[in-house]
Amino acid sequence: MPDIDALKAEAKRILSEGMVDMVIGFKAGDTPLHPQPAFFKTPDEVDQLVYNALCQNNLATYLTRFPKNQKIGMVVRGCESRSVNALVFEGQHPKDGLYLIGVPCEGIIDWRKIVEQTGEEVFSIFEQSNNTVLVESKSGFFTLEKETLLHESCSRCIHPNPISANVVIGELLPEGDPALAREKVAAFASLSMEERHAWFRQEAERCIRCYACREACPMCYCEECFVDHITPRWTESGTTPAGMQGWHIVRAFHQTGRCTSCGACERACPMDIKMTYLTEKLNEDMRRKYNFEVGLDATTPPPFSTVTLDDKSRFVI
Amino acid sequence: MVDAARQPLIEVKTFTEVEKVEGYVGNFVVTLREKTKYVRADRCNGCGACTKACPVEIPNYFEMNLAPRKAAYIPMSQAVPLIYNIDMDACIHCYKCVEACGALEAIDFSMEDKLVEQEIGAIVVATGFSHFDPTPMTEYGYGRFPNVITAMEMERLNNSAGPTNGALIRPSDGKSPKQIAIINCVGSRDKRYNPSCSNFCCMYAIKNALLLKQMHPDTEISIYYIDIRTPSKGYEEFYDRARESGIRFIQGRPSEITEDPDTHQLFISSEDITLGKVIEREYDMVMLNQAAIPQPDQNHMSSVLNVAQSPGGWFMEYHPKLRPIDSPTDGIFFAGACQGPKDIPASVAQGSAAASRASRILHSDSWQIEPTVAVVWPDRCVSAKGQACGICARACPYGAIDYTKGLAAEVITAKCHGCGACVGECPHDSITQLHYTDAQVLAQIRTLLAVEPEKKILAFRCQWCSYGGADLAGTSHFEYSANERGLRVMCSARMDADLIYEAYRLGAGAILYSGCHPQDCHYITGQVVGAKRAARLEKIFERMQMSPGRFRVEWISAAEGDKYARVINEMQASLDAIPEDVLKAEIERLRPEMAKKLTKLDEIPGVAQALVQVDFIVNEMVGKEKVA
Amino acid sequence: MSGFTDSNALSERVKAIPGGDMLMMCYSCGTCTSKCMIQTKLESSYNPRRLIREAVFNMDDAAFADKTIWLCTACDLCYPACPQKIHISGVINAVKALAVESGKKTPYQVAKVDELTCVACGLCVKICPYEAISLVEKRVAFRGTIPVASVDQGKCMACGMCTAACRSTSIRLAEDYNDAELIDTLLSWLGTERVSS
Amino acid sequence: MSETPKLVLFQCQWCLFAPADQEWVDTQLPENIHLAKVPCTGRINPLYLLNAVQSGADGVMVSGCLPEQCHFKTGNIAARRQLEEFSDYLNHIGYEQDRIRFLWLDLQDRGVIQKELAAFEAQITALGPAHNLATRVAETVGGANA
Repeated sequence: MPDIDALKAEAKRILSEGMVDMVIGFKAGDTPLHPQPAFFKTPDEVDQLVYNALCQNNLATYLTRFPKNQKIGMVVRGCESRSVNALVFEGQHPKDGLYLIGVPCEGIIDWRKIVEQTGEEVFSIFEQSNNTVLVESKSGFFTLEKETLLHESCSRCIHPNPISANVVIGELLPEGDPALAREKVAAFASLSMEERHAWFRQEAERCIRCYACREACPMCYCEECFVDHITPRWTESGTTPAGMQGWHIVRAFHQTGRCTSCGACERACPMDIKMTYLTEKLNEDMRRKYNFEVGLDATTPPPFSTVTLDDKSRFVI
Repeated sequence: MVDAARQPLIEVKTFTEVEKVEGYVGNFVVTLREKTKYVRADRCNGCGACTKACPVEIPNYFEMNLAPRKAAYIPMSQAVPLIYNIDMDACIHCYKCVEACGALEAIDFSMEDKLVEQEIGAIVVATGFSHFDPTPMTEYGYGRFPNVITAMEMERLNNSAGPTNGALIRPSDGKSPKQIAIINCVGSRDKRYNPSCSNFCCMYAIKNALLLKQMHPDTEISIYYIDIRTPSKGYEEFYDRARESGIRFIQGRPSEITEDPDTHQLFISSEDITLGKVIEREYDMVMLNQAAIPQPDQNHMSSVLNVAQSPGGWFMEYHPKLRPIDSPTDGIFFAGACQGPKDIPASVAQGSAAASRASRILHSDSWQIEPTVAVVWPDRCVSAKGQACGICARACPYGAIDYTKGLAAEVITAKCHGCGACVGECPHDSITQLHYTDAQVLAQIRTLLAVEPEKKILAFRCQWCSYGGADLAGTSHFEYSANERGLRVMCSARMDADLIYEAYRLGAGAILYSGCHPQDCHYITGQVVGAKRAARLEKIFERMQMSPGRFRVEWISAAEGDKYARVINEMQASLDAIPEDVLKAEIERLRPEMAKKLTKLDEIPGVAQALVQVDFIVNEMVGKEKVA
Repeated sequence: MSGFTDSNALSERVKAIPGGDMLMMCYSCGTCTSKCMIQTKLESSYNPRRLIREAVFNMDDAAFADKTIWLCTACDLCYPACPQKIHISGVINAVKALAVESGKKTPYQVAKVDELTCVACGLCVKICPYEAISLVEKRVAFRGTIPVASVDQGKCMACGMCTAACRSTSIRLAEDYNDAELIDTLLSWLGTERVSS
Repeated sequence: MSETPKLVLFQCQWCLFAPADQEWVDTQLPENIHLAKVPCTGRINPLYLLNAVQSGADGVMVSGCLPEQCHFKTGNIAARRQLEEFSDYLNHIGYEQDRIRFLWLDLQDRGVIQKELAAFEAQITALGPAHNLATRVAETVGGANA
């Protein structure tokens, strides 16, 4: 856990020195277990800043919602810093208009898993140093293994440390193993065609087309999403199987070479649809075929934006 | 060939290779490799039993690989001598032929190649040409599409003694083609392969088309061409006849031949230039009229005979207009397409001419040569004093200098062509060239630079190219700076470094070092010698910090009058760019350095005397007291 | 030999542009025209050989009015086929540049940006093989002054790679290859129809 | 669904050099194959494929030019990246990758597209109808070839 006071001090410093117009971070939410994104404009407001494992939003999402000439400070974890790089590459904010306060991330706790394990209403949680979490619920305190509470994407995280941050608060963590992500994709791919499809259908069926995933994703910043397009109507707009499946297929495909596997879409989903098994397949393909991971810098174009003659492809004669 | 072999005074040696040519005009010693046929010419009666017995079958090269032949074979029906031959590369050593030959015992596997030395007076080279293989031109699909054939294959297909006994069939299915296309300029007039025109293919295409039309009147024949070239007497009339007989001429070079994989029908897509439209036409068979190219071993022959090659690889004649039959080496003549693509009449004419040129040598007791030959002062040659040198022998393009360590170098006058490469290269000034002696050239330089030398551009021109270029500039009225002073030597190889230093010592403003383009050199490799020296000089002058533009090296052909004028004008401009006082200071600064390089100049026989005379004349004429 | 040629002549101006220098080497064999499929598939008046000819003869008006200059996509299939090693598309581009200079515009439809939805992510800029798209600051109705993609009419060849790269379908080809029409005919052929629209 | 599979052919308008082949595709394409002509394979939005697949196409063929023969320089190789990934991805969730085929045609090919289409059709017939992702509701009136 990074030192929250150091974090606040840095945020206050950059605000008071006028280096940024605003710092994006988290503050305590209205309900327990849900810290919410906050936008601090004065040093005084920074006192409200919190940072813990329950901060589940990807803050890079908010980058595109402010004018490009605004100087923005942001508390970023590994995935968020990569999203920021991807957004800088796509020209959504100038690099020098950003001040990134990096925090190495030990993983985001999925509040649903806490509820699942305790089986009752939870008031608050405390992270403990020995990789356990103390949970206060209706009927008392529980100690849970942190490992079991991590969000799925985070348990396979490859880059927990912020990339190209202006300052890093806290100690750097070891890099994750890409094999974990590979194994998951491979395990799914080893299922039969019918099983894979059944799984997909089952997930897509629950969709209520609320587009919370779209809102939570930092890369979904299009002015008009393809599903809202009228001529042509690219995919059915209602909650028909075709519409729901089409939405999920294309939503994920549009993130190819842009998705950082932060899992924000999945955490935002009210229907608990496991969307990352789609994006991770695509991310894994990009890693395998083109040795590409998004956001490691703000200049390397994604594979679909580059062309080369010597692709190895099953389509080539 | 059969006819020639019957002449008592002609000895035909087939299956024989020239290994080495030594000596000079009238006195060549030629080493020949008589390759063995493994058949004794004195015993073989040509019965053919060996061929019948031979179990090996390989493609027949003479039939363009369209028919098989045995390892025991006669290359062609007009072969001289008409005896059988065992192809050792294909032979499996079953000795069935030996058995079949029986008591005749004509086949002898123990025979070996023979090396024969022969004294020869004159040599006529008539090695002919080869054909461009169109396989690399993938757009025409030769080698992939069975019905795309070359002109030579068509020649055999349409020959009554050929593999099909004259029946015209297409290779894919044996049906007789009704629509035939002929594509001209395959690999010729094509900068990707052979930029030159192959001379005879237009007529050849028309001949083939007419022949096909006469033998198979129901065939439709189209000829695709870029330009039809019918330059000789009667050729245009022949072209007329072809059009009259219904042969279609389509102006437009096809870009692509495609094939229907099922029927092997061919489709040619081309623009019809006259219509300005792209048309696609269907054909049963396509003939590619390939470029004529030099023989694959032309480079080797050129080094064996010591004759130069022109760009493109053909043998180069002594002079394209004045001595088109002669090679640069006396006593060697060219006949036919080894010297460039030629049709039959031209080849026959050149053959006759070459024979008569050669017979002049055979019938005379002496041989006249140009008087500009090199001469050695034996007492000045360091080799005579025991030093290892031999620079002159290495520089000579003709191998006309005999160099043995310990003896003075000796010029074989009959072989010398007078380029002066040895003179230019000799570091000890021990060789000179008649009519271009150092004394003579230095005298000219002194005269040309007598007055206001710093304003002069001294142009060393080679006699064959840049002198001609300057001449052309004059006759064409291309204006160039009047400060140019031209000086003729035989070759850029003769432009001795001493001459350049002396000119600068005398205060020359700028010097042009010009000669033929590489490969165009009249003296085989003279230009190479000259160019190397020029590069050396450029470096030396750069080290001396000479102003740029004062020494310039340019290769200018006799046809480039405009270039000559341009170069001189550019040199004048760069000379003008140097302020007068700066130039004069530079000349004064470099004068001692140049003089240092010229210490031994006065020792060259005749030089001191000549310069005194020049000074006298110049003083008389311009009233100057002292030159330099 | 200067003095014979007028440096204002079309051929001289074309020669001065890099790529157009080999112009005079053409011997009009027509390989380029037949290697290219534009004449047979798109526009029967297309003819690069004729265009080179027009440039050689300094026919400014004819050359600038020739549709060839707007249709050549510089795929350079003809370049390796040319026996004179002329960079044909280079010559055509040079003439086109001069035509644009003299105020000519392409008569063909090119890609169009929907400025109301463009988010200036720049993916189209990266994928365009003709460098025809750039991001420019522009005043857009309802959205203020924002950066949006902008298509250079002179460079766009209407290949549509930008439309395939755009996620928000904010860039499109007009008329000939219209997405809506393509999808509509596809869907109606496959016997389905939009359930809700 | 009928016995013969429904195929969609996305054809780059330049890939058929031979006029006869183009004419065949334009006029004599079998009834079970739908032709969608595009200026370049680089033009093909993955959404086209999605629509075809969701509407019940049993197979999708994309015909384009060979690398380095693209009329638009790099359209075909850009398409190769995007569409190959898309078909891999569809395979991941239930649409066999054999049902999507890229046909790269050499300029010198002639009479190849007919055979390739026939072979593709045979391959799809062997796979049977695609139902996994065919989720668009069939319309009652009109039907195929409407």
